[in-house]
Amino acid sequence: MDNGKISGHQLMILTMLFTMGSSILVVPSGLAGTVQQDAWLPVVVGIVVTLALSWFYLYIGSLYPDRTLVEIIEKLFGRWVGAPITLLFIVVAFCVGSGSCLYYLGDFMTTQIMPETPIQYFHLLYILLLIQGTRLGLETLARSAEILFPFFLLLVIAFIIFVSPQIETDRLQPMLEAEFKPILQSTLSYVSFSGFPLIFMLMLTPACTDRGKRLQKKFLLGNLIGGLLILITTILCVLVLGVDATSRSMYPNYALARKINLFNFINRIEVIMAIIWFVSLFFKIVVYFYAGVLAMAQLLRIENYRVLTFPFGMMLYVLSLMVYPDSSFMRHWDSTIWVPLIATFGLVFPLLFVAVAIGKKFLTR
Amino acid sequence: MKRTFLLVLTMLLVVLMITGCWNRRELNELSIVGAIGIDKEPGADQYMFSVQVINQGVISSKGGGEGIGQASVTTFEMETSSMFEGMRRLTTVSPRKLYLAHMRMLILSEEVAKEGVGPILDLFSRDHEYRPDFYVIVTKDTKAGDVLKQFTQIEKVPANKLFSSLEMSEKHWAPTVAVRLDEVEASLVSLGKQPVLTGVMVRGDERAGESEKALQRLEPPAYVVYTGIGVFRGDKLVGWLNEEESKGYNYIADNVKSTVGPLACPQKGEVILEMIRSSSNVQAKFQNGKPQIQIKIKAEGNVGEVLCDVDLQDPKTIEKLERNGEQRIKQIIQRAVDKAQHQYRSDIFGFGEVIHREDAKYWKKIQGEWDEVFPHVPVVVDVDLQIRRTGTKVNSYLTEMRKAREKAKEQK
Amino acid sequence: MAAFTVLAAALAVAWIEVPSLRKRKRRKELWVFAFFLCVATGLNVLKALDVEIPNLFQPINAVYKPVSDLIEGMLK
Amino acid sequence: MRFRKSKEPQKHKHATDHRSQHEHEQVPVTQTQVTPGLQDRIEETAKLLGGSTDLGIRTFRLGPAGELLIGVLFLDGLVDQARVQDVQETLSLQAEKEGFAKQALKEQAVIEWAQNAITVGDVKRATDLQAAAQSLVSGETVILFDGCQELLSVTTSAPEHRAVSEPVTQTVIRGPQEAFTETLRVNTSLVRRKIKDPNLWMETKQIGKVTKTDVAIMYINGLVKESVLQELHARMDRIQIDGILESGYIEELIREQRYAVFPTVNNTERPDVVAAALLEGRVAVFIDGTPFVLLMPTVFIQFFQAAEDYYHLSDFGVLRLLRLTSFFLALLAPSLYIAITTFHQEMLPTSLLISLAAQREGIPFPAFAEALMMEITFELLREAGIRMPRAVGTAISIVGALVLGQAAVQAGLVSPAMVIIVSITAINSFVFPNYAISIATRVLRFPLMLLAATFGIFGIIVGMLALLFHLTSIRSFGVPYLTPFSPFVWGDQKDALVRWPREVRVGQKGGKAE
Repeated sequence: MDNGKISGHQLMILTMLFTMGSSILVVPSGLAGTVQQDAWLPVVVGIVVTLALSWFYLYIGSLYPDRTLVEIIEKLFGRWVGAPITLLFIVVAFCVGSGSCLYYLGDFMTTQIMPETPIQYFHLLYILLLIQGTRLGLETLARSAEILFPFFLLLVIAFIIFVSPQIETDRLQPMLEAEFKPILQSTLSYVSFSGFPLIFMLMLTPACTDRGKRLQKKFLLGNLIGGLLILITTILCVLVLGVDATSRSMYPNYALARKINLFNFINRIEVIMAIIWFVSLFFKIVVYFYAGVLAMAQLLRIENYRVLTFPFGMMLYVLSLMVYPDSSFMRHWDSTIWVPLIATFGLVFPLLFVAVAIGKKFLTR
Repeated sequence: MKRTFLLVLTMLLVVLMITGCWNRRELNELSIVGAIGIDKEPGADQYMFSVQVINQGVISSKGGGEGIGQASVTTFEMETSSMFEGMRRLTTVSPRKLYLAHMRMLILSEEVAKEGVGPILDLFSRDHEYRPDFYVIVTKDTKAGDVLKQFTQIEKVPANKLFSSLEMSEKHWAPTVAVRLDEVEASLVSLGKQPVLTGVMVRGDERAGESEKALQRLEPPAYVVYTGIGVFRGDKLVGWLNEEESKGYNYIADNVKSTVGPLACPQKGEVILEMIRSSSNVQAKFQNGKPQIQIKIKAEGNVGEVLCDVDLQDPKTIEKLERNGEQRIKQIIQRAVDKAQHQYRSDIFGFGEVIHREDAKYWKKIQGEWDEVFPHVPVVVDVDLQIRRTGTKVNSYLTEMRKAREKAKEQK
Repeated sequence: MAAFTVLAAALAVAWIEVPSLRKRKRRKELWVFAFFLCVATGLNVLKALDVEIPNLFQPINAVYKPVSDLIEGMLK
Repeated sequence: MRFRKSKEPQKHKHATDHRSQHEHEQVPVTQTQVTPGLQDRIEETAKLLGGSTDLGIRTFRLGPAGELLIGVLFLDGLVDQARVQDVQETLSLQAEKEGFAKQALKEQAVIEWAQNAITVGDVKRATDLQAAAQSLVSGETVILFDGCQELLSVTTSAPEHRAVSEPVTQTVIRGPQEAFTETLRVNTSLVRRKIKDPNLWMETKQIGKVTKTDVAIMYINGLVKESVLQELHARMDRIQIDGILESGYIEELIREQRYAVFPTVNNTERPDVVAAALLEGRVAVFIDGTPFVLLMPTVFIQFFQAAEDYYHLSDFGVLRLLRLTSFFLALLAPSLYIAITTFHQEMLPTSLLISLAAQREGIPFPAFAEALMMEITFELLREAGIRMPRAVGTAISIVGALVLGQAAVQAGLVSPAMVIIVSITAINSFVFPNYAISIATRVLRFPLMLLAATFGIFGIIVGMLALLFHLTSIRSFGVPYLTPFSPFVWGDQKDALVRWPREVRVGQKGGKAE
C-alpha cells in the first residue's frame, strides 16, 4: 500500500473528527427529545461506553498488528468465509455510512442555508472533494486534518464563548429527572452515532506509526475529545435554547449558532460556525469512504485502491440521493433501524472475531 | 496526476456552469423587510398581512438629493389565510422578493392576539430566512398595520425605531419586555409558564401620522409608544398589565436592569430613585406538601431626584427611604402577582417551572391542573433595597431653603 | 440529457485511469475498474432516467425491523 | 591577414582524419583535424565560427630572429583587449630573452614553453580545433603555433557586466542593499564573501545543448541533506533542453509537481537571502545570465519570511501573520464579497446591507460578473504597468485610477463597494516579500470566485479544503510543502508564523543559525 504513514497525533485528530462527524449536528436534538434537560447524561455514559468500545476494537486490531480489518477477517475466517463478511462491512461503511452522512450534509445545506439549490449539487461538489482527498492518500488527509485542527478548535472555542452569555442555568434543572429506560435508549443512540462506527477506524490504524499503548492512548484521546465536544454542545444547546427548542430543531447546533450575539456586534455568523460541521462531516464521510474503498481493494487483492475512487464516487452519488427519501424518514431511520444495524457490525461481529481468535489460539495449542 | 487535475477542473467548471445559481439574490433584487404586522378583523377568517419594506435608496442617499420626496419605507398589505401564503402573495404587489433576515419586529394586533397567536408564529421559526433576533409585540387599541404606517422622527426606518426604542426602554425604564420569538414559543409549549408580550399603541392622530407631512412638523401629530405588558393564557391574549404592574412583572422575571421609581419621603413629597441593579430569585418551598413561592429581590439604587424636604446626610433617612422603597417594590410586585393570579389566572412568571425544578415528582402530579392550582399558590415577596449614592449633590435645595428660612427665623 | 452527462463523465473517468493502468500492465486492476465503472455508470444512468432503483435500505429494514421493534419494546 | 569566407558546406571536409575523432552531438559542425599549417588552421577555425566578423586574428613571429610563427585568435567584445595584449607581450618578451634553439622548436617543447611563459589567466592545452572554437565563444583567447598540433587557450574573458546594484524586486529598508547581477562569478563571490567557510562547496554544470549555460550548485557541506543534493543532481542531469536563459527554465524543469500552482522552488536576487538559506541547509542554484538564484527545498511559509524579519527586532517578526492574512485576503476577498452579498446577506449588519443595496441600485451586472470584470481589469492594468515603458506607465496608472475608481462607478457599471474590494485584493497581493506566491493567489482567485458565486460560503470552504489537500500533498525535494505545520515540527515553530527572539531560537537543539 502506498498510502503513507500517519502519526499518532494525526490519528487522534482523525478519530476526533470521526467521532464528532454527523453526531454533533444531530445528537443533541434526539437526546433532548427523549431525556429532556438530562440530555448530557446519556452523552457522558455514551462517552464511557465508546471509550470501552474503542479499547475493544484496538484489542481486535492488536490480534494481528499491521493488518487492517479486512485482513484480520481474512486471517480469522479464511478467504471464502471472510469475503462475505467483508462485503457486508463494505456495504455498511460505503453505502450506509458515507451515503447517509453525505445526505446529512445535503439536508443540512438545503434546510438551513440554501433551500433553493437542489441537494444533488452539494453532493456532487462534496464527492469531487472526497475523490480528490482519497486519491491523494491517507497521509494527505491526515496532514490536512492536522492543519485544520487548530482552526477547528479555535472555531469551536469561539462558538462556545460566543453563545455562553446567553446561558440560563435554570434550563438544566431539575437534574436527573429522566428515567432509566429513556437514558438507556438515548445512550444507545449516541453510541450508534459515535461509538460503533469506530470499528471502521481499524482500516486506518495500521497506517499509524504508533503501536500498542501509544496508539491506544491517541485513539482514546481523540475519542474523548470528540465526545467532550459533543457533550459541550449538547449542554450548550439545552442551556441556551432550552429543551423544547433543542428537540424541535432539525439542527439545534445551527439554531444555537444563530443565537450568537455579542455586544450587538459579533452576530449573524452562523454560516461561519457551520464550517465546524462541514469539516467534521467531511472527515467522517472521507473515513467511511476510504475504509470502504480500501476494504474493497484488499478484498479483491488489487494493489492500488485509487482506481476504485472514481467508480465508487459515482456510486456514492446515486446512493446518497437514494438512502433517505426525505428528512423525516431520515430521523426515523436513524433512531430505529440504524441502531441495531450498526450494533451488529460494531458489537456482534467484533465479539465473534474475538471468539474465533481465542478459539483458534486454543485449537493451535 | 495531470489527467486528474484537468478532469476535476473541467468537472468543476461543468458543474458550476450547469448549476446556475438558485439561491443567488443580488442585493438590488432585495426588498429588505423591516417589520411585519398581522391584523384580523373580528370574525373574519382572513388575516391582513402587512410588511414594512425599507426603501434603500432613500435611506442611504447622503444629504438628500434624489431621495427627497420619497418615503423611507413602504408598507404593503395583503389579505391572506396563512402567513406563508401572504408573504408570497405579496410579490404581486412588491416589485421584488421580500428579504426577511433583517426583520426587526413582528407586530400582532390585539384582535389576533385575543383569538390566539398559535396559527401565526410557526412560519417565523420554520422558514430558514427568518432569524431569531426580532421582537414580538402586540398592539393595544390599534391595528398592527397602522403602527407600521406611522412616520417616525429621527430614526428613518420605523421598524428600527420600534426595535431600538423597545431595547432602550427595557434597559432604562423597565415596564416593557423585549420578547423574542423563541421565548414565546418556549412558553407556549411549557406547562409551567405563560407568554407575555409588550404592548404598543399609537398616540395622537393616526391618520395624520401616516402622512409624510408629519415629518415636517416640529410636534408630530402621532407617535408610537410602548405601554404595559399583555398577558397571555395559552396562545390567547387575556388582558393587560398597567405600567406599574408591568414593572412588577419585570422585577420577578429578573428583567429590571435599570428603572426609575418614586418613593415616599418620611414627611410628604417624594424622592425619585434610580434603580441601578436588581436581581430576583424565585424559589418554591413546600409546606405540608403544598408549594409556596418565595420571591427575593435584591436591588440597588441611587437617589436621582429629590422632591421633598429630606436630610440626605442623615444615615437614618437613607435607611428610612430604603424601607419605603422596599415597601413600594413589594407592593408593585404583589399587585402584578395578584392580577396574574386572580384576574387573568395565567402563570406568566413561570412559577410552575420553578416548582418543577424544585420538586419534579410533585410537579408530575399537578402539571395537568396547574392552571387551577396557580391562583391559589401563596406568594411571599421579600425585598432588600440598598441606596448607595445620592448623586452629585448632597442635600436638595429644598432642604437648604428650609434650613435657611429656619435660620433666618431664629435670627429674628 | 442527464444520462449523456453521466456517460460523458464515465468516459472522462476512463480517460484518466485507463492509459496509466495499461501502461503499467495492471490487468486485474483494469478489470476491476471496468466492472465498477460499469456498475456506477449503470446506476447513474438509471437514476438519470428516473427509473425506480430498489432502495438498499429496504432489505436492511426487512432484516432489522423486528430487532428494532424488540429494542423499542424493551425500552418503552 | 585574410582568409576565405567559405560558403560551401563544412561537413565531412576532413573526414579522413581519425586522430581526434570526438563525439559532438549537439552542435552540427564537423570535426576538425589539426593540420600543421598555421594559416590553414586559422582559416579552419574561422570557418567553424561561420566566418563571424567579430573574430579577431593576429599572426606574428616570435624570437629574436622570428623563428616561431604564432596566431592569436579571440572574439572581439568577449575578451579584455589589454589581457590579450599582455599575453602577446609576455610571449614576445620571453622569446626575445631566451631565443629559440633548433630543438626547442619541436612541437612538445614549444607548447610547454609557451604555457610556462604566459602569466596571464588560466592556460589550457587542446589539440582539437572544435575545442578551440568552443574556447573562443567562452571568451578565451586561442593561440596557435606553426607546426604544432596542440594549441593553447587562455582565459582572457572580460564580458560586459553590470555592477552590483540595489535589488529591484526584493527591497528592504534595513539590510544589505546589494543584489545579484547577471554574471555567475560575481554572484557566487557575493555569497562567498558572506560565508567564509571552506565547507561552502560549489559544483558547476553546463546545461543547455546550445547555450551551454553555466549553472553552479552551492551548498554548505555538512548542513545540506544528502538526499536533496542527489535528487537535485539527478533532476538536473535529466534536463534536455536547448537553452537556459533564466532561472525560471531550470525551476520549471526540476520541480516535482508539474501542475502545482504554488512555487516549490524559491528564487531571490538577494545574496543575504541565499546565505541564510545555505545556512539552513538548503541548496542554491546559480544560473549564469540572471540575477535570480534558485533555492530549494522550499516550503510554503518561506514565501512569507522577508529578509527584513531577521534584521529588525524580533517584534517585527509578527508581521508574518499580517502577510499570511494578506495571502488569504488576496485569495478570498472578492469571493467572500460575492458569497456574502449574494447568498448570505443576513451576515451583514442591517445598515451596511441597506447602504450596499442602495449602491447596487441600477447596476446591470450580477455581483459575480462585476467582480470578474473588475478583477480582470485590474490584472490587465497590472500587466500593462509592468510591460509599458516607464514613461507610459504613469499614464496607465492614471487611466486605471480613473477607469476603476471614478468613471466606472459614476457610469453605474460597478458599485463603489466593489472598487473597494478590488483595491483591497490588489493591495494585499503586493504584500508578499516574494512575487512568486502572488502568482498563485492571482490564479486561484478566479476559481474561488466561481465557487463562491454558485455555492456561497460552502463553495469557498470546499475550494479551500481542496486547496489544502493540494498543498499537503505537494513536496519540494521530498520535503512536504507545509512542513513546520504538518508534519508538525515543534522546534521550527520558532521561525514559522512568527519569528521569535534569537535567544529562544538559539536555545533550540542544534543551535540552528539563520
